[in-house]
Amino acid sequence: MLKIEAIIRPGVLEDIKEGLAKFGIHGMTVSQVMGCGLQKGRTEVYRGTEYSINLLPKVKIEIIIADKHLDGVTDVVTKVARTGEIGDGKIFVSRMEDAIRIRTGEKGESAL
Amino acid sequence: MLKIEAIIRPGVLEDIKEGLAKFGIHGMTVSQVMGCGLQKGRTEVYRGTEYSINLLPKVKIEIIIADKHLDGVTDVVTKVARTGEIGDGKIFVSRMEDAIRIRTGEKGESAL
Amino acid sequence: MLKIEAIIRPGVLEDIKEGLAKFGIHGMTVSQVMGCGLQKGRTEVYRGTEYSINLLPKVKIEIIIADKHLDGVTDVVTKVARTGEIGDGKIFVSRMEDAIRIRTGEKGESAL
Amino acid sequence: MIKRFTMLLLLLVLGALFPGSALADDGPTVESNAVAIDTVWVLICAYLVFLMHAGFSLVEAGFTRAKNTVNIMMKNLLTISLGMILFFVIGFALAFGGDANGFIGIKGFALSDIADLDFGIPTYGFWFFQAVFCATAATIVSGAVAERIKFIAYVLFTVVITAFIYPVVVHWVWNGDGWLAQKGFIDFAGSTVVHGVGGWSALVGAWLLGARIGKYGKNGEIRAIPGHNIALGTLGTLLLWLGWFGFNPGSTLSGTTADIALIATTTMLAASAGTVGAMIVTWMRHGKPDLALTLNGALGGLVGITAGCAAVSPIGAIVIGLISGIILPLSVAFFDRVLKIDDPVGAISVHGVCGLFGTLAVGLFAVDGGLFYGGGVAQLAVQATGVVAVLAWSLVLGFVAFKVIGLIVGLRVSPEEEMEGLDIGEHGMEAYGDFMLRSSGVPGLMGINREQVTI
Amino acid sequence: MIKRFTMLLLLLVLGALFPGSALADDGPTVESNAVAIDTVWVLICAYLVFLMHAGFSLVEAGFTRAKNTVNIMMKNLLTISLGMILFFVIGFALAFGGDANGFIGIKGFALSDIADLDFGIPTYGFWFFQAVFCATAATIVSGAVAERIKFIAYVLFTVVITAFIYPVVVHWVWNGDGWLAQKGFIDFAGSTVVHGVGGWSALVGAWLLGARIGKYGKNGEIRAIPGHNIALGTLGTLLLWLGWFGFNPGSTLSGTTADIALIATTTMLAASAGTVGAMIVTWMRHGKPDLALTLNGALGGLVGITAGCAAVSPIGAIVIGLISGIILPLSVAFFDRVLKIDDPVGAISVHGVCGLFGTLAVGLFAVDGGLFYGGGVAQLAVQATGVVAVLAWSLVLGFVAFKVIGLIVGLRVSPEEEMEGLDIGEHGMEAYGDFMLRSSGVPGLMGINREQVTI
Amino acid sequence: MIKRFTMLLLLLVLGALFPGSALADDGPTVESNAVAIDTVWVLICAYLVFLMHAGFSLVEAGFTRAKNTVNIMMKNLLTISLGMILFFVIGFALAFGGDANGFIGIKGFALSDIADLDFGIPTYGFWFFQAVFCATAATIVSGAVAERIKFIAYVLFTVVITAFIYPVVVHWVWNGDGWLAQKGFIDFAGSTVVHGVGGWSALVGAWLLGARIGKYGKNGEIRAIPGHNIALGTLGTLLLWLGWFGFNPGSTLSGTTADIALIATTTMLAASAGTVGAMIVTWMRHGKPDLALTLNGALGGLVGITAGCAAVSPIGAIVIGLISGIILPLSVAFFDRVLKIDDPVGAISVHGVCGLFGTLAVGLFAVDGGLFYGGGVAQLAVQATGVVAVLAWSLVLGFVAFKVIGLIVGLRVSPEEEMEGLDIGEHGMEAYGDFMLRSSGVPGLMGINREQVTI
Ligand SMILES: Nc1ncnc2c1ncn2[C@@H]1O[C@H](COP(=O)(O)OP(=O)(O)O)[C@@H](O)[C@H]1O
Ligand SMILES: Nc1ncnc2c1ncn2[C@@H]1O[C@H](COP(=O)(O)OP(=O)(O)O)[C@@H](O)[C@H]1O
Ligand SMILES: Nc1ncnc2c1ncn2[C@@H]1O[C@H](COP(=O)(O)OP(=O)(O)O)[C@@H](O)[C@H]1O
Repeated sequence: MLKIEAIIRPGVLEDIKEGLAKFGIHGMTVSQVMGCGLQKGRTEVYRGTEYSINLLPKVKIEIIIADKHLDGVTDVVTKVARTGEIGDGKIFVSRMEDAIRIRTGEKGESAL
Repeated sequence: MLKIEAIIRPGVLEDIKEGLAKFGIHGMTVSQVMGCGLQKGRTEVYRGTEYSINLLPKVKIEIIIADKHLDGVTDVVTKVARTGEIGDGKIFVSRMEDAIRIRTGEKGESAL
Repeated sequence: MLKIEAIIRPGVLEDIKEGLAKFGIHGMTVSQVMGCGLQKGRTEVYRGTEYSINLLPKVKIEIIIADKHLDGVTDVVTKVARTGEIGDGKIFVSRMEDAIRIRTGEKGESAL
Repeated sequence: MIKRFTMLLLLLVLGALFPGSALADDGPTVESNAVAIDTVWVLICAYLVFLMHAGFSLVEAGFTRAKNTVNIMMKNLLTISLGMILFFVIGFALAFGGDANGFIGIKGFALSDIADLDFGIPTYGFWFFQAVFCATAATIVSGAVAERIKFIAYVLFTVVITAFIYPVVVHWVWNGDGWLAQKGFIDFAGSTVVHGVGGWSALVGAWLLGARIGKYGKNGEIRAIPGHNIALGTLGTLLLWLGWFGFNPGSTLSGTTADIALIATTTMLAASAGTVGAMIVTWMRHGKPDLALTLNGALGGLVGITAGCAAVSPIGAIVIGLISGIILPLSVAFFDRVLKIDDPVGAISVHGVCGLFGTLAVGLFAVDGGLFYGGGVAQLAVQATGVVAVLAWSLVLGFVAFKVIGLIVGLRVSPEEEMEGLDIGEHGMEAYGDFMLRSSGVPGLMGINREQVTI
Repeated sequence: MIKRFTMLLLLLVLGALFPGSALADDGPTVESNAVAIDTVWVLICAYLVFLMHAGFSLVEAGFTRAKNTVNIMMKNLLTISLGMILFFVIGFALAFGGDANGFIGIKGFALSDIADLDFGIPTYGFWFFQAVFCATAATIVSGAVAERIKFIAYVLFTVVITAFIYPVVVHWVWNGDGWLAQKGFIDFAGSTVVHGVGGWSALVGAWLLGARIGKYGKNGEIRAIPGHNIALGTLGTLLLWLGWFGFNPGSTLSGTTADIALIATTTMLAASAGTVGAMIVTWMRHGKPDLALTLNGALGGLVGITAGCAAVSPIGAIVIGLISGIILPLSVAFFDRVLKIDDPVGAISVHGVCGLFGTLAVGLFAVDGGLFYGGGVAQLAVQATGVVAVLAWSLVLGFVAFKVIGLIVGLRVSPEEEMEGLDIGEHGMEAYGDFMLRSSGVPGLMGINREQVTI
Repeated sequence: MIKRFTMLLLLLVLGALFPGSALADDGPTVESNAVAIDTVWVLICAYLVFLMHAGFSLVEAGFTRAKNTVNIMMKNLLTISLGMILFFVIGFALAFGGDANGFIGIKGFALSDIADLDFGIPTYGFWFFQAVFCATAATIVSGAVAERIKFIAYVLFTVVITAFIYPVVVHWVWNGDGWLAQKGFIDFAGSTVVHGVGGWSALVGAWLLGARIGKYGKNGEIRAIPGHNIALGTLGTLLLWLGWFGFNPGSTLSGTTADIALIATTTMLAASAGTVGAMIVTWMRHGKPDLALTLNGALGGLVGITAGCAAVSPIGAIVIGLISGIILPLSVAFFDRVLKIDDPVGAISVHGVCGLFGTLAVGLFAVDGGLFYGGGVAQLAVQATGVVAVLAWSLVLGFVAFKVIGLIVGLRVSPEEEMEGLDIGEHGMEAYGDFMLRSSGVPGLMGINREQVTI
């Protein structure tokens, strides 16, 4: 079982959801994060004082999947989220030991 | 050392905290996320246009625990968070390599 | 490849970013979380009813790094975030299987 | 209620009740100027009372949760709209259209057939002022039943209160032939007529509906459900305060009396003293001055002075305001902790309790006839009669109305809807689409980070 | 420094357009009192109209996204400021400074050289009232072009509309010599003069700019872009409603006429009926009463009654308001779905469409001359002429102005800027620095959690 | 201060200073109508000034951080309440109760014993107007000391300024016997009396308190601490602007003078020009028009015209407003960067600096006596005297008051409290319970995503 964490630009989420539905993947957890990387921030002014903002809003998607879906999922995310410009984001993959569906108590891949 | 990530409905947090206190577990980190899964979204209307919202607000709890607490913690969470209806949420378990208490520099399980 | 998750007090972020730049680490993802641990909450009053708040605002930083940076990064975070008082926060370390840079498709450490 | 009859002629030519366009050729006279001043004054005061609806909306929204904001705004908007139309079609007639046994008016439906009635100013001006008052009484209920009442049930209650419950009380007190007016009951601008009716109806509503989910713990412990926008709540209170300068001084129905200056002054001082009084009480009780109750204290002072604003001295006003401000937090605690009636914005205490106190206070502080000024207890007795009569009327009528409405459409939304918020449930939309909110309402906890403790 | 109204003469001594300091010893007269009442009334009404700008700002901001709030506030602020100065320097002269062929005024630039003109009240008072009206017409456009127009382009259009497009129409209708005035066209407070000009200019602007990114899907599906602060939007609507009590009754330019009470009453009833009408329509269409359109319905009722507020009966006002409220959501749907013109706040429907209906309605409901009162179709024909003339003028002039401005500075911000928000792009700042916002604007999705479905 | 003496009798029957209820049988007269018009006008203007407190509250709250909103609202509420009561008990007497050496009043405490004084309108009306002015002066300080002053310290300073510092200056200028009045000092509505006193007291307060944590970096770099709700800040500014139409035209204390129309006009034009001026400056400096400073510019224009609103021509008003608007951002930069005095909302620049300029400008632009109108430098010299005297008085008294208060209760909250926010620290509650906020205040960074850079 793997966890895919994708840090992407806000706004491409719907397309990713659609893309994953092909593999029968519907479950995901989304949160709002701020990120910095190679992408440059922006400058704002307040009452005559300029300042730069270097953490930019990003969306983080977490999807727990069976190992076999790894390539499919990363492909979808990569394709949808890529604009080719700095700030497109990253995908991180890590291993999960177990999953439990609270409603039923099911464990393992059948809980996904 | 394990990380328990539980994605649950908002509002059962306090009971979980109480339940975990039995095991002497007090530390946890909570964040607000949006989730989708089997649960259906809802429909809203704005100025005559209907649209559906399919990411619903959830609460994510992260608890890093010693291995031995695994069953206890998942039991508590499952029991408290279960309503039996779709949308109850999931528990994910993964392995952590280390923990450090910033205040003291303690490492490993004693840092929890 | 490792993931460093640091749960710290709000407000020390800038210093951590500066500290990490020394190792050439610029990428990180930040989110706002609520935490409880040993730190006590505070009491508020609303319309004559007092109540205690025991989840306090924290900042969570996630940094994916090559293994070799582990000590350097945890040192920086520990040094900058430590006040010596309860509530300083924790650092958790876990293993990542892979990273992908969406923009280029690069994989592994070169994607960080 | 003061009415002056200075006009010699009433010309009902499409609203031209005094030398206006129709008579422009004749030029103005001293008398027509006086009526014009009165009309201008009453209209402007009515505008200020209208603004109170913005104030109510903001106070109610600010002191409840973000997930119910749309619903609260919709309720307030409906209260005004429906209230105006109903008061035009029915309410005004019951209140001011002649008299049957001192109990109720009998003509003037849709303002027809009242050419013989003279209100000192053009009838439309008089209607306008009374209409905005009517909607005020109705809107008081909205706050107390917030966050759980079905929208349709609220709408139906608004119909009943603006078309019947309130106009009848107005007839008793502000129509010269009303039985309380005949007794000499003094309620200049409506501590009892407006705020009593609203406050006691609110009490019935809040009681019948029951507390919001999570307000009281399994073991009866009292929990706080903090409001979501104290900035708007404060703005709302200041708008209400401003509106009161129309409410009280406008109730002279005349701008050509020096009373307007006195009344503005007593109103201002009572509000200020109420603010200070409530602040001191909360400061002493919790070690910190509490804004939510202090804002309520300002309103308490305003409600308290409303009955006697033209009858007491400025110093009397300060005392009345101060006592209202002190009573307020105690009353809130009483309803919240002893009776366990859940009133999210304190409407019952502000309008009902302070209105009751203010009405009685006229019997004590009236410069002319008050107990403290050597006037004996006669006035006080009359005041008590009025207070009790209106209280009984409002409780009984309110009870019957809410019960009947409950039978027809049901009073309360489902627990699921209440938890998700009435904005989605009743109106299908959110108030703050771009903002991240702390987790939406859940039993026992309004946020993910709250654990209430009884004190 | 004190000057009293004591004489029948108008002396132009630096603003003393009638009895000045030299005559103070003579004391007040009946005539000077009447002028004073008129002046006080007009000023206070003008203040209320000024407050409408706060209302517009809040409605526009509330019904658009958080990322464009600063820009909207800046636009509104500029509209007032620039509008005032331009109407002082140019606009007033074109509107009221004498006459050339019934089409345009020719003198009185910067209020100079008009000692011979008598407006019944001091010229400055008259100017003040007309100036706040002018800015109102301009600000209507702001809402329709929100979230995508370049700030500089908006500023330039404001210059054109306040200095030329609007004043010319005012001359036609409200200057006695204007060609529409001569025809007997009735638009008492500006359903067409103000709201028509604003609404149709808004239509041109919204159409030329095109829809906001994400408003319409690739396959033409219609998407909702919810506003970010319905609480402020509601407050704004209530402030507009209040302001209308200056807008309509103040247009008597006199406080010494009983018409002011009638007009306040018709205004109130039409707004109420508009609210109820729109609510019912949305309730029937979607199963739930919709706040956003109901608020628009209140405004629709107000715009609808503006032309005929002094000419119709209260019951006529209720009917006009109700119809306006019913038309409103249908018109919104028409522009949104059929024409696919993206009007974030419904300005075209509220001001253009309801203004058109309200102006025609005078021909139907005017107690004196309306078709339904046996007056035949003559008045209705005149009303139609006026409506068409102003519509054509506004569309053509608006089109030319926007096209020219587009050529000089460009009309629309870049897609990147639009997505990030105009607050950052145009002003370099955020409106809600301390709040966590749902993800900022992105094509096709305004939030991370929205998926619109056409119905 | 202008006083008119039209009444023959002063009947002190509970505030009935002119033919009111007591004399109703005699009917109105030309004179009683004139007094009634004046009274109505002054009261309504006073209501508008009262509304300015809502404006101040919103501006201050909007331009500071969410974590201090409750505290700011509480401060503003207290300023009004306490200010009213103190001005009733003490302040009014010092300002208007007779005279001792042109320096201070000596009777009329709690409005007793002043039956011999005639203010042209009922004394309560006059008191009411002056009282809301007094609270205005006090509330100016609140903004400059925001986000760090102890609540109790602020309360104590409010006592001192409303009971003593401000009333004395009023006596100098607006009581006919005051020494500055005697010299011919012109400050019609209080550029110096109100805004000067408030602004310079604010300067002392902000300077003694020191900057907010994080405002200046270790190496002296200047950092921005953005406000949290620019929508409310804008609304607040518009409410202040509206209130100014009571503030300036109401200072005639008479509605029977044509001056009210002139004054409304000069006030409007100056505000507009101030807005445009500030916008242009910020546009030129940063390449983008800045809303925060433009809003301040509107207020700067208003403060600037306040002294001369009745003495200058409309064109003069535009020039004064424009210069005020241009001065404003430069002054803000000067205090922020050169003096490093941290004034979160720009109160010192808006009220102190623009008030100073506006007062001097009377000596230049007064149509009657101004330097630019051939009047020589005499008036300018008198204006300078007044400005300097009030500046010195406010600085010295403010310094002593703050120092003494600091000794008794301490001026500043602890750094921990400041970082967590005064809402929790001083009042134990939050303003926005349902919203997710960006991380709460922390040294050097107001949010998790900010890194300020000096320019
Ligand atoms: N090493 C890292 N650890 C955690 N998050 C990272 C890391 N590198 C990048 N990110 C996240 O990915 C986002 C995009 O990174 P960026 O370098 O700007 O994009 P890219 O290199 O793909 O153009 C960042 O805003 C940040 O949230
Ligand atoms: N595969 C997954 N990966 C990540 N998060 C998931 C996954 N499946 C479910 N979730 C999270 O769990 C929540 C509950 O899932 P849902 O399927 O609706 O509940 P259940 O199946 O337990 O009734 C979702 O809203 C989502 O946040
Ligand atoms: N076992 C845990 N699992 C997850 N998060 C934890 C755990 N223990 C602590 N935390 C996080 O770390 C934060 C600081 O912990 P706390 O015990 O208050 O600090 P310390 O012990 O370092 O003084 C908490 O607020 C919480 O967010």
